[in-house]
Amino acid sequence: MAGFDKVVSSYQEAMAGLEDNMTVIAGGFGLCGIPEGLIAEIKNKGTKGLTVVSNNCGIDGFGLGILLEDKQIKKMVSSYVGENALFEKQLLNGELEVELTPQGTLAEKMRAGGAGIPAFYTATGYGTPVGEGKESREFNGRQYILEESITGEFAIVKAWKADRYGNCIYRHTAQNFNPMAATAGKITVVEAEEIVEPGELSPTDIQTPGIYVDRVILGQFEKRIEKITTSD
Amino acid sequence: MAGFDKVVSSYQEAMAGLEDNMTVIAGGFGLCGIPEGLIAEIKNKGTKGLTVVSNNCGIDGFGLGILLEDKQIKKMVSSYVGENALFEKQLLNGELEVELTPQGTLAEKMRAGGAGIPAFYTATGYGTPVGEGKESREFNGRQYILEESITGEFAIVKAWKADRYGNCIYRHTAQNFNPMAATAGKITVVEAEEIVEPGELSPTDIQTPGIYVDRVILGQFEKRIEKITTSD
Amino acid sequence: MSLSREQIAQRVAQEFNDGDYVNLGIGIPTLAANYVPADIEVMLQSENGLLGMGPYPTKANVDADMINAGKETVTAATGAAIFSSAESFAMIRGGHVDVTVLGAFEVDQNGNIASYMIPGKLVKGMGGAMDLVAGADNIIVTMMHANKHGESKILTECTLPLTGVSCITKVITDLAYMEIENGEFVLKERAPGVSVEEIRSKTAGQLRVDGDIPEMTFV
Amino acid sequence: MSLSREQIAQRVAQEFNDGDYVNLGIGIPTLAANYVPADIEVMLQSENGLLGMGPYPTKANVDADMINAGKETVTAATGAAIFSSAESFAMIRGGHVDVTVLGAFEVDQNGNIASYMIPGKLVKGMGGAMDLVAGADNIIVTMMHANKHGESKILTECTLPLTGVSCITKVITDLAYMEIENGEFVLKERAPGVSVEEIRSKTAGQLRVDGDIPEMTFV
Repeated sequence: MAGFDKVVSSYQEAMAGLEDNMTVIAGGFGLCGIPEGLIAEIKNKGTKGLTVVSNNCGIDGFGLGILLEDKQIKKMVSSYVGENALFEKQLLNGELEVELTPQGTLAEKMRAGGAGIPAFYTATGYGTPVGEGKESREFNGRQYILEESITGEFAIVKAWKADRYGNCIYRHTAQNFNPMAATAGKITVVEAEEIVEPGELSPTDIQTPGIYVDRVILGQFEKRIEKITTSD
Repeated sequence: MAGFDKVVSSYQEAMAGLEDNMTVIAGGFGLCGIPEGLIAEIKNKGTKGLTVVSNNCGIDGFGLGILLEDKQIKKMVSSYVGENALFEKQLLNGELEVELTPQGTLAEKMRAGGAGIPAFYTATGYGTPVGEGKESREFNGRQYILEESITGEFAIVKAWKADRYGNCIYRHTAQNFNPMAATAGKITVVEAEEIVEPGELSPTDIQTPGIYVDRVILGQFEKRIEKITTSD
Repeated sequence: MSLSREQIAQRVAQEFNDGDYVNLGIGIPTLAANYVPADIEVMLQSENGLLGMGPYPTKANVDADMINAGKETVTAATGAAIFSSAESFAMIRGGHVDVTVLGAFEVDQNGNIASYMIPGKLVKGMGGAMDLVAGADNIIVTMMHANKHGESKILTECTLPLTGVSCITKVITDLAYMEIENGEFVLKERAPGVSVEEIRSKTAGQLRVDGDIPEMTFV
Repeated sequence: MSLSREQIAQRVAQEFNDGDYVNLGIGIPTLAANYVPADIEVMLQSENGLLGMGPYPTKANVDADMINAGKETVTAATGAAIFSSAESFAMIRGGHVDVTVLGAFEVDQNGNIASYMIPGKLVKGMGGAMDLVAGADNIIVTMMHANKHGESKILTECTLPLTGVSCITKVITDLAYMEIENGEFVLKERAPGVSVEEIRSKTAGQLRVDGDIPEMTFV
C-alpha cells in the first residue's frame, strides 16, 4: 500500500505523463519561487506545443526562459513578459502567442480553476483591451467583465518544505502564485527544498494541503536573483 | 499619531457605529471560533433589525442565539440553523427571515465580497431551491448558477492572537469562517484571546493581514462545546 | 435480512481505495470510518476546515477549538492540515475530494438527491451538502430502501426539493448496493438473504437486474 | 521650474495620511517611500504578496525569497504579513489599499489612464496595474506633463489603449498637482516658479483654474 506517500525519486517520474500540447500552470514571480528542476525536466523531455500559464516567462537562459530555446512553448498566459529577448523575438516572428492577463485576474483564474468556479466577474480590465470580446455587466452601478477560470493538465510548484503527503509551506515571498497553481493542475507536482515526515509541519501552518498534490520531489535550487538591491 | 495601532479598550468602542438595520458578518462554525464578547455587546447595545450573515445562529442562550431574545435579528443568512428553539419559533411566527445558503457558497460569497468580486458561478445549488430565480449558465457542458457576493457594514471576528496592527492568527478549527468574514466588513472588529506586539507573529504565519482589520479588542472566552465526544 | 446501520457503513468502506480523500456526512456515513480495510489508508475531510480527521480525543484532550463538521470534538491525524471554510470548499467544489458519503431522504434514477428539506416541516438548512454533491465525482448515498410504511425512497423522480441534480452514482441501502447509470438503478449486490424480488418490490425507480446478483460479503 | 523626479515623489508623499496602506508602482512612485512625513506612518503593499515592505537589505541579508513587485530584494518591516498573489489581489481588488501611486503615458479628463501599451511597440504586459487602478479609490498618477516634443500627456481623451477607465482622481506632474472632477482637470497647485499659463499651454484636456493657484511647498 502506497497510502498518501507522494514522494518520487526522479524528475522523469515527477513529470511522467506530460505530453505535447498540454497546459502547464507554473508558480513563481519573476525568478522567485520557481520550480527550477521541473522546468529543466520539461526542457530535457523536449515536450512541444505547450501552453504555459505563469505570471512571467523567466529570463534568457533561466526559469521558463529555457523552454523558449527549443521552441517548446506555443502560448504564454502571463501578466508581464519583459526581460527576455528570445521571448520578444519569437513573439515578433509569430512563433509564440501571448495572452496578457492582469496579475490579479491571473491569480484569481488559477484559484477559481482549482476551486470549481468556472467564471467570476471583476472590474479589472473593463474598458481596456483585456475586456474586449468579454461579457460585461453592471453590479451596484459599476461595470465588471466576466473572466473564466484556468486549469491545466499539469501544475508545477516550488515549495520550501513539503511532507510526504504533499502538504506544503512556502518561504517568504516565494509563495506568490504557487498555492493557486497547486490547486489548478490535474496532476500537481511539487519540487521542494526539503521533504519532511507527515506531522512535522503544524496543521495550521500548511499553506497547500496535500489533497491538491500528486507528486513531490526533492529539488536543488540555484535561486538566481533578478535585481539585487541593497542598503549598504 | 495613532499609526496602525488598532487596539481599543472597551466593547463600546469596538462596536461603535453599529446602527439598526445594518448587516453584520460573523465568523464561527457552530459555537467554535465565535466572537463571544462582540455578540454580547450587540445584545447590550440593543441594536435592532440586523441582518446577520453567519454559518449558524448559535444555540438558545449562547452565541448569536442571544440576539434572538430581544428580537434584534431581522434576517439570518446561514447554511444551517438547527439547534435553536427560539429561532424556530420566531421563524414560524414570521418575526425572523432566513436565507439558507449552501455552506461553501456562503464562504465564497464572503471571500468574494472582500476581494472585490461582485459575483461568481458555482454548480452548487443548480436545479435546487437555492438556484431558483438565479441566472444559470453552461460552462464546459455543465450548468452553474450565478451567486452574488456579500459585504456588511460590520464584520465580527474571533482570533487566537492578534497584534496591534490587526494581523491575526486562528487556533485549530476555530479558523473556519473568520478569515473571510474579516475581509467583508466595512468595519472589521477582531476579538482576540491574546494581543501581541507587531513583529511577534511571523509574517508568513499571519492568516488575516491587518489591512482588513479596523479594531482589535482583548476578549475572554467561555468556549462552550456543542457536542463533547471522547474516545475514553 | 436487511443490513444494520453498521453493516451499511461497512459496505460503504469497501468502496474506498488506498489514498482516497473522503468526506463522510453525519450519521451512517460517519460510521464508515470504523471499517476502513486494514490494508488501505484514507484521509477524512471535514468541511469545517480539517483534512486528516483523527479519532475523538480523550477526556483530558477535549479542545473547544478542535471540532468536526458535526460539531463533535475530534483530533487531527498525523499529517493533517487545518484551513478556512473557503479553502475547505475550494477543495470540495473543485473536485479534489475523491469520495463523498452522505445520507438522503430520496434518490432517483437520474442521480438526483433530496436530503435537506421536507416541505411543511421546518427547514434547518443544507449545511455543506449541496456543495459536496456538486463537487464530488464519486458520491455514495446511504439510506433505507423504503420508509416505515414500506414506501420506496428509490424513485423514478424525487418528490422532495433537491439537494443536487444528476450527481449520485452509488446507493447503498439496507437491502442493496446499486449504481446509477443511464437513467436507471443497476442492482450490483443484495444484502445477505434479501431476494431480488424484495428489492424490486421496494424500488419505485427503474431497476436493471443483469444476471445473477451476488450477495454482499463482509469480512 | 519644473519638478525633479524626487520632488514629484516628495509631493506625492504629502498626500499620505497616518495609517494608510499604500501601493507604490515602479519608478517615481517608489521614491515616495523616502519622503513619508516624519509624523505619520504608512505601510507599503507590494503586490507579489507583502504587506509591510521594509528597506533594501544589507548585502549580508540579501535573500532570493524576499523580493518586491519590482523584483528587487527587500526586507519585511516590523508587523509585516506575507501571503499569496490571490490574497494580495483580493486586498487590492477589494479596495482595502488606501492609496495607489503609479506612472502613466497619458491620463484624460474623465479619469482614464493609459500606462502599459504603445501600439507598434512590443507589449510587455500590464502586470498588476489594471487590478490596482480597478481596486483603489484614491489613485495618484505621477508623470511628466508633456513629452519631449512638448506635446501634452494630460488629455481630453486618451489615445493609447487604456489601463483603466474613470479611475484616476489625482495627477502629480513635473508642473502641477491636479485633481480630476466632473470631466475636467482642476488645477490645485503649481510647481514653484511655473505659471498657470505654462500649465495651461501644456494641458490638452479641459483645465479648470479657480482663483489664485498656490505654489507647492516642500519642507
